[in-house]
Amino acid sequence: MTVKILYFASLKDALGCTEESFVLPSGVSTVGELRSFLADRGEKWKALGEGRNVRAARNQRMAAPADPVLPGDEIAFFPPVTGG
Amino acid sequence: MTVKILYFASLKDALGCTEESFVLPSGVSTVGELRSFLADRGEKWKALGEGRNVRAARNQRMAAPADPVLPGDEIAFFPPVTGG
Amino acid sequence: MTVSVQAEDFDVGAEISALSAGRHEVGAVATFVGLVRDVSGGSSVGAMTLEHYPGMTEKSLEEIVEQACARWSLYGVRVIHRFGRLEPGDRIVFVGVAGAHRGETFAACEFIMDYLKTRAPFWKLEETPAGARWVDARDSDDSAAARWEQSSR
Amino acid sequence: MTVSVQAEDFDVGAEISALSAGRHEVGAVATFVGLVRDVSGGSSVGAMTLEHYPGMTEKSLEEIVEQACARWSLYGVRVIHRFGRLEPGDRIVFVGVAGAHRGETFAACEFIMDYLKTRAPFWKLEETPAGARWVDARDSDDSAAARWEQSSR
Repeated sequence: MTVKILYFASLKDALGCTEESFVLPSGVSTVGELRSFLADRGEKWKALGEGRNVRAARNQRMAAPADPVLPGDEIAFFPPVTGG
Repeated sequence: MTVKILYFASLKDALGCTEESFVLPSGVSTVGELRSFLADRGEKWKALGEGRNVRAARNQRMAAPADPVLPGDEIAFFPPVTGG
Repeated sequence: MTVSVQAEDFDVGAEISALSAGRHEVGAVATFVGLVRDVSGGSSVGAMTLEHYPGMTEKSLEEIVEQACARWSLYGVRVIHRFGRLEPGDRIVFVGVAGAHRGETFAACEFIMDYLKTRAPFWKLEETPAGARWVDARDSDDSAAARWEQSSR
Repeated sequence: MTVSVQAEDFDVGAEISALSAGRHEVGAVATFVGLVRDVSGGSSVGAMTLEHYPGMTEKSLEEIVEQACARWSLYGVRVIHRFGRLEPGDRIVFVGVAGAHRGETFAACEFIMDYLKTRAPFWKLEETPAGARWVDARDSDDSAAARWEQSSR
Protein backbone atom coordinates (compact mmCIF):
# COMPACT_ATOMS: atom_id res chain seq x y z
CA MET A 1 0.00 0.00 0.00
CA THR A 2 2.87 2.38 -0.67
CA VAL A 3 3.26 5.19 -3.22
CA LYS A 4 6.37 6.95 -4.44
CA ILE A 5 6.25 10.71 -3.92
CA LEU A 6 8.52 13.15 -5.75
CA TYR A 7 9.11 16.85 -5.09
CA PHE A 8 10.62 19.35 -7.53
CA ALA A 9 12.18 22.81 -7.74
CA SER A 10 11.33 25.36 -5.01
CA LEU A 11 9.04 22.85 -3.29
CA LYS A 12 11.87 20.31 -3.09
CA ASP A 13 14.09 23.01 -1.53
CA ALA A 14 11.41 24.07 0.98
CA LEU A 15 10.77 20.49 2.05
CA GLY A 16 14.39 19.37 1.96
CA CYS A 17 13.18 16.22 0.23
CA THR A 18 13.32 14.96 -3.35
CA GLU A 19 11.63 11.60 -3.01
CA GLU A 20 9.98 9.39 -0.42
CA SER A 21 8.23 6.05 -0.22
CA PHE A 22 4.98 6.62 1.58
CA VAL A 23 2.51 4.17 3.12
CA LEU A 24 -0.99 5.34 2.29
CA PRO A 25 -2.96 5.88 5.53
CA SER A 26 -6.63 4.96 5.54
CA GLY A 27 -8.77 7.84 4.38
CA VAL A 28 -6.23 9.00 1.80
CA SER A 29 -7.52 7.97 -1.60
CA THR A 30 -7.13 11.07 -3.80
CA VAL A 31 -4.30 13.36 -4.83
CA GLY A 32 -5.93 16.20 -2.89
CA GLU A 33 -6.26 14.11 0.27
CA LEU A 34 -2.66 13.02 -0.02
CA ARG A 35 -1.49 16.60 -0.34
CA SER A 36 -3.52 17.66 2.73
CA PHE A 37 -2.17 14.76 4.76
CA LEU A 38 1.42 15.63 3.84
CA ALA A 39 0.89 19.34 4.57
CA ASP A 40 -0.13 18.43 8.13
CA ARG A 41 3.06 16.55 8.92
CA GLY A 42 4.86 19.54 10.42
CA GLU A 43 6.08 23.12 9.99
CA LYS A 44 8.02 22.93 6.74
CA TRP A 45 5.30 20.77 5.16
CA LYS A 46 2.97 23.77 5.14
CA ALA A 47 4.65 24.51 1.80
CA LEU A 48 2.15 21.96 0.48
CA GLY A 49 -0.79 23.57 2.26
CA GLU A 50 -3.91 25.15 0.88
CA GLY A 51 -3.31 28.51 -0.71
CA ARG A 52 0.15 27.51 -1.88
CA ASN A 53 0.51 27.31 -5.64
CA VAL A 54 1.30 23.61 -5.93
CA ARG A 55 0.65 21.36 -8.92
CA ALA A 56 0.48 17.59 -8.87
CA ALA A 57 1.12 14.75 -11.28
CA ARG A 58 0.00 11.14 -10.98
CA ASN A 59 2.06 8.59 -12.85
CA GLN A 60 3.74 11.37 -14.82
CA ARG A 61 0.57 13.09 -15.99
CA MET A 62 -0.87 16.33 -14.61
CA ALA A 63 -3.44 15.44 -11.95
CA ALA A 64 -6.43 17.15 -10.34
CA PRO A 65 -7.14 16.98 -6.59
CA ALA A 66 -10.00 14.53 -7.17
CA ASP A 67 -7.85 12.03 -9.07
CA PRO A 68 -7.43 8.71 -7.23
CA VAL A 69 -4.22 7.55 -5.59
CA LEU A 70 -3.61 3.81 -5.79
CA PRO A 71 -0.84 1.63 -4.37
CA GLY A 72 2.20 1.66 -6.60
CA ASP A 73 1.44 5.12 -8.01
CA GLU A 74 4.13 7.72 -8.60
CA ILE A 75 2.81 11.03 -7.29
CA ALA A 76 4.71 14.28 -7.81
CA PHE A 77 4.20 17.74 -6.30
CA PHE A 78 5.81 20.85 -7.75
CA PRO A 79 5.34 24.58 -8.33
CA PRO A 80 3.90 25.87 -11.62
CA VAL A 81 6.30 25.06 -14.42
CA THR A 82 8.66 27.67 -15.90
CA GLY A 83 10.40 25.99 -18.83
CA GLY A 84 10.56 27.08 -22.46
CA MET B 1 6.31 64.97 -70.28
CA THR B 2 7.07 61.27 -70.48
CA VAL B 3 6.69 58.49 -67.95
CA LYS B 4 8.20 55.03 -67.86
CA ILE B 5 5.62 52.26 -67.70
CA LEU B 6 6.42 48.69 -66.61
CA TYR B 7 4.27 45.56 -66.86
CA PHE B 8 4.77 42.35 -64.93
CA ALA B 9 3.77 38.68 -64.84
CA SER B 10 0.52 37.63 -66.55
CA LEU B 11 -0.20 41.23 -67.52
CA LYS B 12 3.15 41.50 -69.26
CA ASP B 13 2.36 38.28 -71.17
CA ALA B 14 -1.13 39.47 -72.14
CA LEU B 15 0.19 42.80 -73.42
CA GLY B 16 3.35 41.43 -74.99
CA CYS B 17 5.19 44.36 -73.42
CA THR B 18 7.55 44.71 -70.48
CA GLU B 19 8.31 48.42 -70.60
CA GLU B 20 7.49 51.51 -72.56
CA SER B 21 8.26 55.19 -72.55
CA PHE B 22 4.97 57.03 -72.73
CA VAL B 23 4.17 60.66 -73.47
CA LEU B 24 1.43 61.77 -71.11
CA PRO B 25 -1.57 63.05 -73.11
CA SER B 26 -3.49 66.02 -71.76
CA GLY B 27 -6.21 64.90 -69.39
CA VAL B 28 -4.12 62.10 -67.95
CA SER B 29 -2.97 63.18 -64.50
CA THR B 30 -3.69 60.22 -62.23
CA VAL B 31 -2.74 56.54 -62.12
CA GLY B 32 -6.39 55.60 -62.75
CA GLU B 33 -6.65 57.90 -65.77
CA LEU B 34 -3.42 56.50 -67.19
CA ARG B 35 -4.70 52.96 -66.79
CA SER B 36 -7.98 53.82 -68.56
CA PHE B 37 -6.15 55.55 -71.40
CA LEU B 38 -3.86 52.55 -71.92
CA ALA B 39 -6.80 50.11 -71.77
CA ASP B 40 -8.42 51.96 -74.69
CA ARG B 41 -5.42 51.60 -77.02
CA GLY B 42 -6.68 48.38 -78.61
CA GLU B 43 -7.86 44.80 -78.22
CA LYS B 44 -5.10 43.30 -76.10
CA TRP B 45 -4.94 46.40 -73.90
CA LYS B 46 -8.34 45.49 -72.49
CA ALA B 47 -6.29 43.39 -70.06
CA LEU B 48 -5.84 46.71 -68.24
CA GLY B 49 -9.56 47.50 -68.37
CA GLU B 50 -12.05 47.99 -65.59
CA GLY B 51 -13.04 44.80 -63.89
CA ARG B 52 -9.60 43.28 -64.41
CA ASN B 53 -7.69 42.65 -61.23
CA VAL B 54 -4.77 44.98 -61.86
CA ARG B 55 -2.62 46.69 -59.25
CA ALA B 56 -0.44 49.72 -59.82
CA ALA B 57 2.73 51.18 -58.35
CA ARG B 58 4.09 54.70 -58.70
CA ASN B 59 7.81 55.14 -58.26
CA GLN B 60 8.03 51.65 -56.76
CA ARG B 61 5.34 52.09 -54.14
CA MET B 62 1.83 50.67 -54.27
CA ALA B 63 -0.48 53.32 -55.76
CA ALA B 64 -4.22 54.08 -55.69
CA PRO B 65 -6.15 55.19 -58.81
CA ALA B 66 -6.36 58.76 -57.49
CA ASP B 67 -2.59 59.11 -57.07
CA PRO B 68 -1.03 61.70 -59.39
CA VAL B 69 1.17 60.86 -62.37
CA LEU B 70 3.95 63.35 -63.00
CA PRO B 71 6.57 63.59 -65.76
CA GLY B 72 9.54 61.34 -64.99
CA ASP B 73 7.49 58.94 -62.90
CA GLU B 74 7.95 55.19 -63.08
CA ILE B 75 4.50 53.61 -63.19
CA ALA B 76 4.01 49.84 -63.03
CA PHE B 77 0.94 47.70 -63.63
CA PHE B 78 0.70 44.07 -62.49
CA PRO B 79 -1.66 41.38 -61.21
CA PRO B 80 -2.06 40.77 -57.45
CA VAL B 81 1.22 39.51 -56.05
CA THR B 82 1.83 35.82 -55.32
CA GLY B 83 5.24 35.60 -53.67
CA GLY B 84 6.21 34.17 -50.35
CA MET C 1 21.32 44.11 -43.55
CA THR C 2 17.67 43.38 -42.89
CA VAL C 3 16.25 42.58 -46.33
CA SER C 4 17.75 40.54 -49.17
CA VAL C 5 16.25 39.73 -52.56
CA GLN C 6 18.44 37.18 -54.27
CA ALA C 7 18.59 34.19 -56.61
CA GLU C 8 20.83 32.20 -54.26
CA ASP C 9 19.71 29.89 -51.48
CA PHE C 10 20.36 30.87 -47.87
CA ASP C 11 21.58 29.20 -44.68
CA VAL C 12 18.65 29.10 -42.27
CA GLY C 13 20.71 28.04 -39.27
CA ALA C 14 23.25 30.81 -39.78
CA GLU C 15 20.51 33.41 -40.25
CA ILE C 16 18.76 32.37 -37.04
CA SER C 17 22.02 32.36 -35.08
CA ALA C 18 22.88 35.82 -36.40
CA LEU C 19 19.60 37.21 -35.03
CA SER C 20 20.70 36.59 -31.44
CA ALA C 21 24.51 36.51 -31.75
CA GLY C 22 26.10 38.64 -29.04
CA ARG C 23 22.69 39.96 -27.97
CA HIS C 24 21.85 38.38 -24.65
CA GLU C 25 18.67 40.39 -24.29
CA VAL C 26 17.14 38.17 -26.99
CA GLY C 27 14.97 35.47 -25.44
CA ALA C 28 12.87 34.50 -28.45
CA VAL C 29 13.42 33.97 -32.17
CA ALA C 30 10.42 33.12 -34.32
CA THR C 31 11.09 32.16 -37.91
CA PHE C 32 9.31 31.05 -41.04
CA VAL C 33 10.60 29.26 -44.12
CA GLY C 34 8.44 28.97 -47.25
CA LEU C 35 9.24 26.20 -49.73
CA VAL C 36 8.19 25.20 -53.24
CA ARG C 37 5.49 22.49 -53.07
CA ASP C 38 5.14 19.80 -55.72
CA VAL C 39 1.39 20.32 -55.85
CA SER C 40 -0.59 23.51 -56.36
CA GLY C 41 -4.27 23.93 -57.09
CA GLY C 42 -4.60 20.18 -57.74
CA SER C 43 -1.83 20.01 -60.37
CA SER C 44 1.63 18.63 -59.94
CA VAL C 45 4.32 21.28 -60.20
CA GLY C 46 7.70 20.45 -61.70
CA ALA C 47 9.25 23.82 -61.02
CA MET C 48 8.39 27.48 -60.78
CA THR C 49 9.91 30.79 -61.74
CA LEU C 50 9.58 33.75 -59.41
CA GLU C 51 9.43 37.07 -61.22
CA HIS C 52 9.85 40.25 -59.22
CA TYR C 53 10.05 44.02 -59.61
CA PRO C 54 13.66 44.92 -58.83
CA GLY C 55 13.90 48.00 -56.67
CA MET C 56 10.30 47.96 -55.56
CA THR C 57 10.73 44.49 -54.06
CA GLU C 58 13.41 45.62 -51.63
CA LYS C 59 11.54 48.84 -50.83
CA SER C 60 8.29 47.02 -50.09
CA LEU C 61 9.98 44.46 -47.85
CA GLU C 62 11.84 47.19 -45.96
CA GLU C 63 8.60 49.04 -45.45
CA ILE C 64 6.90 45.91 -44.09
CA VAL C 65 9.77 45.39 -41.65
CA GLU C 66 9.55 49.02 -40.54
CA GLN C 67 5.86 48.59 -39.83
CA ALA C 68 6.56 45.48 -37.75
CA CYS C 69 9.27 47.32 -35.80
CA ALA C 70 6.89 50.20 -35.13
CA ARG C 71 4.23 47.80 -33.90
CA TRP C 72 6.25 45.50 -31.65
CA SER C 73 9.40 45.88 -29.61
CA LEU C 74 11.88 43.80 -31.61
CA TYR C 75 15.65 43.32 -31.42
CA GLY C 76 16.22 42.07 -34.94
CA VAL C 77 14.44 41.18 -38.16
CA ARG C 78 15.72 39.37 -41.24
CA VAL C 79 13.84 38.82 -44.51
CA ILE C 80 15.24 36.92 -47.50
CA HIS C 81 13.20 36.29 -50.64
CA ARG C 82 14.52 34.44 -53.66
CA PHE C 83 13.65 34.95 -57.33
CA GLY C 84 14.32 32.94 -60.48
CA ARG C 85 13.70 29.27 -61.18
CA LEU C 86 13.06 27.02 -58.16
CA GLU C 87 12.16 23.37 -57.81
CA PRO C 88 9.97 21.52 -55.31
CA GLY C 89 11.65 21.46 -51.90
CA ASP C 90 13.63 24.62 -52.63
CA ARG C 91 13.42 27.44 -50.10
CA ILE C 92 11.61 30.57 -51.31
CA VAL C 93 11.46 32.90 -48.34
CA PHE C 94 12.86 33.31 -44.85
CA VAL C 95 11.52 35.59 -42.14
CA GLY C 96 13.22 35.69 -38.74
CA VAL C 97 12.27 37.91 -35.81
CA ALA C 98 14.17 38.27 -32.53
CA GLY C 99 12.73 39.80 -29.37
CA ALA C 100 12.58 39.51 -25.61
CA HIS C 101 9.48 37.30 -25.41
CA ARG C 102 7.76 34.82 -27.68
CA GLY C 103 4.37 36.50 -28.16
CA GLU C 104 5.67 39.54 -29.98
CA THR C 105 8.09 37.56 -32.14
CA PHE C 106 5.38 35.13 -33.28
CA ALA C 107 3.04 38.01 -34.05
CA ALA C 108 5.64 40.05 -35.92
CA CYS C 109 6.83 37.05 -37.95
CA GLU C 110 3.31 36.18 -39.07
CA PHE C 111 2.52 39.85 -39.73
CA ILE C 112 5.55 40.18 -42.00
CA MET C 113 4.61 37.02 -43.93
CA ASP C 114 0.98 38.13 -44.31
CA TYR C 115 1.97 41.55 -45.58
CA LEU C 116 4.70 40.15 -47.81
CA LYS C 117 2.11 37.83 -49.40
CA THR C 118 -0.09 40.76 -50.43
CA ARG C 119 2.32 43.66 -50.88
CA ALA C 120 5.72 42.49 -52.08
CA PRO C 121 5.87 42.43 -55.90
CA PHE C 122 6.65 38.77 -56.62
CA TRP C 123 4.76 36.55 -59.04
CA LYS C 124 4.95 32.79 -59.44
CA LEU C 125 4.92 31.08 -62.83
CA GLU C 126 4.37 27.35 -62.31
CA GLU C 127 5.39 24.58 -64.70
CA THR C 128 2.62 21.96 -64.72
CA PRO C 129 1.87 19.00 -67.03
CA ALA C 130 -0.66 21.29 -68.78
CA GLY C 131 1.97 23.96 -69.39
CA ALA C 132 3.17 27.08 -67.59
CA ARG C 133 0.63 29.10 -65.66
CA TRP C 134 0.73 32.18 -63.47
CA VAL C 135 -0.44 31.49 -59.95
CA ASP C 136 -3.61 33.33 -58.97
CA ALA C 137 -3.59 35.39 -55.80
CA ARG C 138 -5.58 33.78 -53.00
CA ASP C 139 -8.41 35.62 -51.24
CA SER C 140 -7.25 33.96 -48.02
CA ASP C 141 -4.02 35.96 -48.26
CA ASP C 142 -5.97 39.21 -48.44
CA SER C 143 -8.01 38.27 -45.39
CA ALA C 144 -4.88 37.16 -43.53
CA ALA C 145 -3.35 40.60 -44.11
CA ALA C 146 -6.60 42.41 -43.36
CA ARG C 147 -6.90 41.02 -39.84
CA TRP C 148 -3.83 43.04 -38.80
CA GLU C 149 -5.69 46.23 -39.75
CA GLN C 150 -8.51 45.45 -37.34
CA SER C 151 -6.33 44.13 -34.57
CA SER C 152 -5.56 46.52 -31.74
CA ARG C 153 -2.25 44.83 -30.99
CA MET D 1 11.81 11.14 -33.32
CA THR D 2 9.54 14.03 -32.47
CA VAL D 3 10.50 15.00 -28.93
CA SER D 4 13.94 15.22 -27.31
CA VAL D 5 14.84 16.27 -23.77
CA GLN D 6 18.59 16.64 -23.54
CA ALA D 7 21.47 18.50 -21.95
CA GLU D 8 23.24 19.03 -25.29
CA ASP D 9 22.74 21.93 -27.66
CA PHE D 10 21.07 21.32 -31.03
CA ASP D 11 21.59 22.36 -34.66
CA VAL D 12 18.68 24.60 -35.60
CA GLY D 13 19.46 24.62 -39.33
CA ALA D 14 19.68 20.83 -39.49
CA GLU D 15 16.44 20.41 -37.54
CA ILE D 16 14.57 22.79 -39.84
CA SER D 17 15.94 21.11 -42.97
CA ALA D 18 14.94 17.69 -41.61
CA LEU D 19 11.33 18.83 -41.26
CA SER D 20 10.95 19.19 -45.02
CA ALA D 21 13.69 16.88 -46.34
CA GLY D 22 12.32 14.67 -49.12
CA ARG D 23 8.77 15.88 -48.43
CA HIS D 24 7.79 18.13 -51.31
CA GLU D 25 4.28 18.57 -49.99
CA VAL D 26 5.74 20.83 -47.30
CA GLY D 27 5.28 24.49 -48.18
CA ALA D 28 5.71 26.07 -44.77
CA VAL D 29 7.97 25.56 -41.76
CA ALA D 30 7.37 27.74 -38.70
CA THR D 31 9.91 27.53 -35.91
CA PHE D 32 10.68 28.99 -32.53
CA VAL D 33 13.92 29.14 -30.58
CA GLY D 34 13.96 30.20 -26.92
CA LEU D 35 17.22 31.48 -25.45
CA VAL D 36 18.58 32.36 -22.02
CA ARG D 37 18.36 36.12 -21.44
CA ASP D 38 20.88 38.02 -19.33
CA VAL D 39 18.10 39.90 -17.57
CA SER D 40 15.01 38.58 -15.82
CA GLY D 41 12.59 40.40 -13.56
CA GLY D 42 14.91 43.39 -13.42
CA SER D 43 17.97 41.42 -12.25
CA SER D 44 20.98 40.42 -14.25
CA VAL D 45 21.27 36.69 -14.76
CA GLY D 46 24.67 35.06 -14.96
CA ALA D 47 23.37 31.57 -15.69
CA MET D 48 20.46 29.31 -14.99
CA THR D 49 19.86 25.66 -14.26
CA LEU D 50 16.86 23.91 -15.76
CA GLU D 51 15.47 21.16 -13.58
CA HIS D 52 12.98 18.73 -15.06
CA TYR D 53 10.96 15.63 -14.21
CA PRO D 54 12.52 12.84 -16.28
CA GLY D 55 9.91 10.63 -17.85
CA MET D 56 7.04 13.04 -17.38
CA THR D 57 8.85 15.68 -19.40
CA GLU D 58 8.94 13.52 -22.52
CA LYS D 59 5.36 12.31 -22.01
CA SER D 60 3.99 15.82 -21.58
CA LEU D 61 5.77 17.12 -24.68
CA GLU D 62 4.55 14.16 -26.73
CA GLU D 63 1.01 14.78 -25.56
CA ILE D 64 1.23 18.46 -26.53
CA VAL D 65 2.47 17.48 -29.99
CA GLU D 66 -0.37 14.96 -30.35
CA GLN D 67 -2.87 17.66 -29.51
CA ALA D 68 -1.36 19.97 -32.12
CA CYS D 69 -1.48 17.20 -34.73
CA ALA D 70 -5.14 16.50 -33.90
CA ARG D 71 -5.96 20.17 -34.25
CA TRP D 72 -4.14 21.07 -37.45
CA SER D 73 -3.09 19.17 -40.55
CA LEU D 74 0.68 18.97 -40.10
CA TYR D 75 3.42 17.06 -41.92
CA GLY D 76 6.03 17.15 -39.20
CA VAL D 77 6.74 18.43 -35.71
CA ARG D 78 9.97 18.61 -33.74
CA VAL D 79 10.41 19.66 -30.13
CA ILE D 80 13.76 19.83 -28.31
CA HIS D 81 14.10 21.07 -24.74
CA ARG D 82 17.37 21.24 -22.87
CA PHE D 83 18.00 20.82 -19.15
CA GLY D 84 20.99 21.48 -16.88
CA ARG D 85 23.11 24.61 -16.59
CA LEU D 86 22.79 27.21 -19.35
CA GLU D 87 24.29 30.64 -19.84
CA PRO D 88 22.89 33.80 -21.45
CA GLY D 89 22.65 33.34 -25.21
CA ASP D 90 22.35 29.56 -24.91
CA ARG D 91 19.42 27.89 -26.68
CA ILE D 92 16.81 26.39 -24.34
CA VAL D 93 14.05 25.13 -26.59
CA PHE D 94 13.29 24.49 -30.25
CA VAL D 95 9.85 23.94 -31.77
CA GLY D 96 9.51 23.35 -35.51
CA VAL D 97 6.30 22.65 -37.41
CA ALA D 98 5.99 21.71 -41.09
CA GLY D 99 2.76 21.88 -43.06
CA ALA D 100 1.28 22.78 -46.41
CA HIS D 101 0.45 26.41 -45.64
CA ARG D 102 1.75 29.03 -43.26
CA GLY D 103 -1.35 29.73 -41.17
CA GLU D 104 -1.57 26.29 -39.61
CA THR D 105 2.18 26.04 -39.00
CA PHE D 106 2.31 29.41 -37.22
CA ALA D 107 -0.71 28.49 -35.09
CA ALA D 108 0.58 25.02 -34.20
CA CYS D 109 4.06 26.31 -33.35
CA GLU D 110 2.68 28.98 -31.01
CA PHE D 111 0.18 26.50 -29.51
CA ILE D 112 2.97 24.06 -28.69
CA MET D 113 5.07 26.78 -27.06
CA ASP D 114 2.12 28.09 -25.04
CA TYR D 115 1.21 24.62 -23.79
CA LEU D 116 4.83 23.71 -23.14
CA LYS D 117 5.18 26.85 -21.00
CA THR D 118 2.32 25.77 -18.72
CA ARG D 119 2.35 21.95 -18.88
CA ALA D 120 5.86 20.61 -19.42
CA PRO D 121 7.59 19.99 -16.05
CA PHE D 122 10.65 22.24 -16.29
CA TRP D 123 11.73 24.75 -13.67
CA LYS D 124 14.34 27.50 -13.96
CA LEU D 125 16.77 28.32 -11.16
CA GLU D 126 18.48 31.62 -11.97
CA GLU D 127 21.84 32.79 -10.66
CA THR D 128 21.60 36.50 -9.88
CA PRO D 129 23.86 38.90 -7.96
CA ALA D 130 21.48 38.42 -4.98
CA GLY D 131 21.86 34.61 -5.15
CA ALA D 132 20.02 31.76 -6.78
CA ARG D 133 16.25 32.05 -7.15
CA TRP D 134 13.54 29.92 -8.67
CA VAL D 135 11.71 31.71 -11.46
CA ASP D 136 8.04 32.37 -10.74
CA ALA D 137 5.48 31.24 -13.29
CA ARG D 138 3.97 34.12 -15.19
CA ASP D 139 0.21 34.71 -15.32
CA SER D 140 0.67 35.78 -18.94
CA ASP D 141 1.72 32.22 -19.76
CA ASP D 142 -1.51 30.86 -18.29
CA SER D 143 -3.57 33.29 -20.31
CA ALA D 144 -1.56 32.54 -23.46
CA ALA D 145 -2.38 28.84 -23.05
CA ALA D 146 -6.00 29.52 -22.09
CA ARG D 147 -6.81 31.33 -25.34
CA TRP D 148 -6.42 28.04 -27.23
CA GLU D 149 -9.23 26.55 -25.12
CA GLN D 150 -11.62 29.24 -26.24
CA SER D 151 -10.51 29.37 -29.83
CA SER D 152 -12.64 27.52 -32.34
CA ARG D 153 -9.66 26.93 -34.64
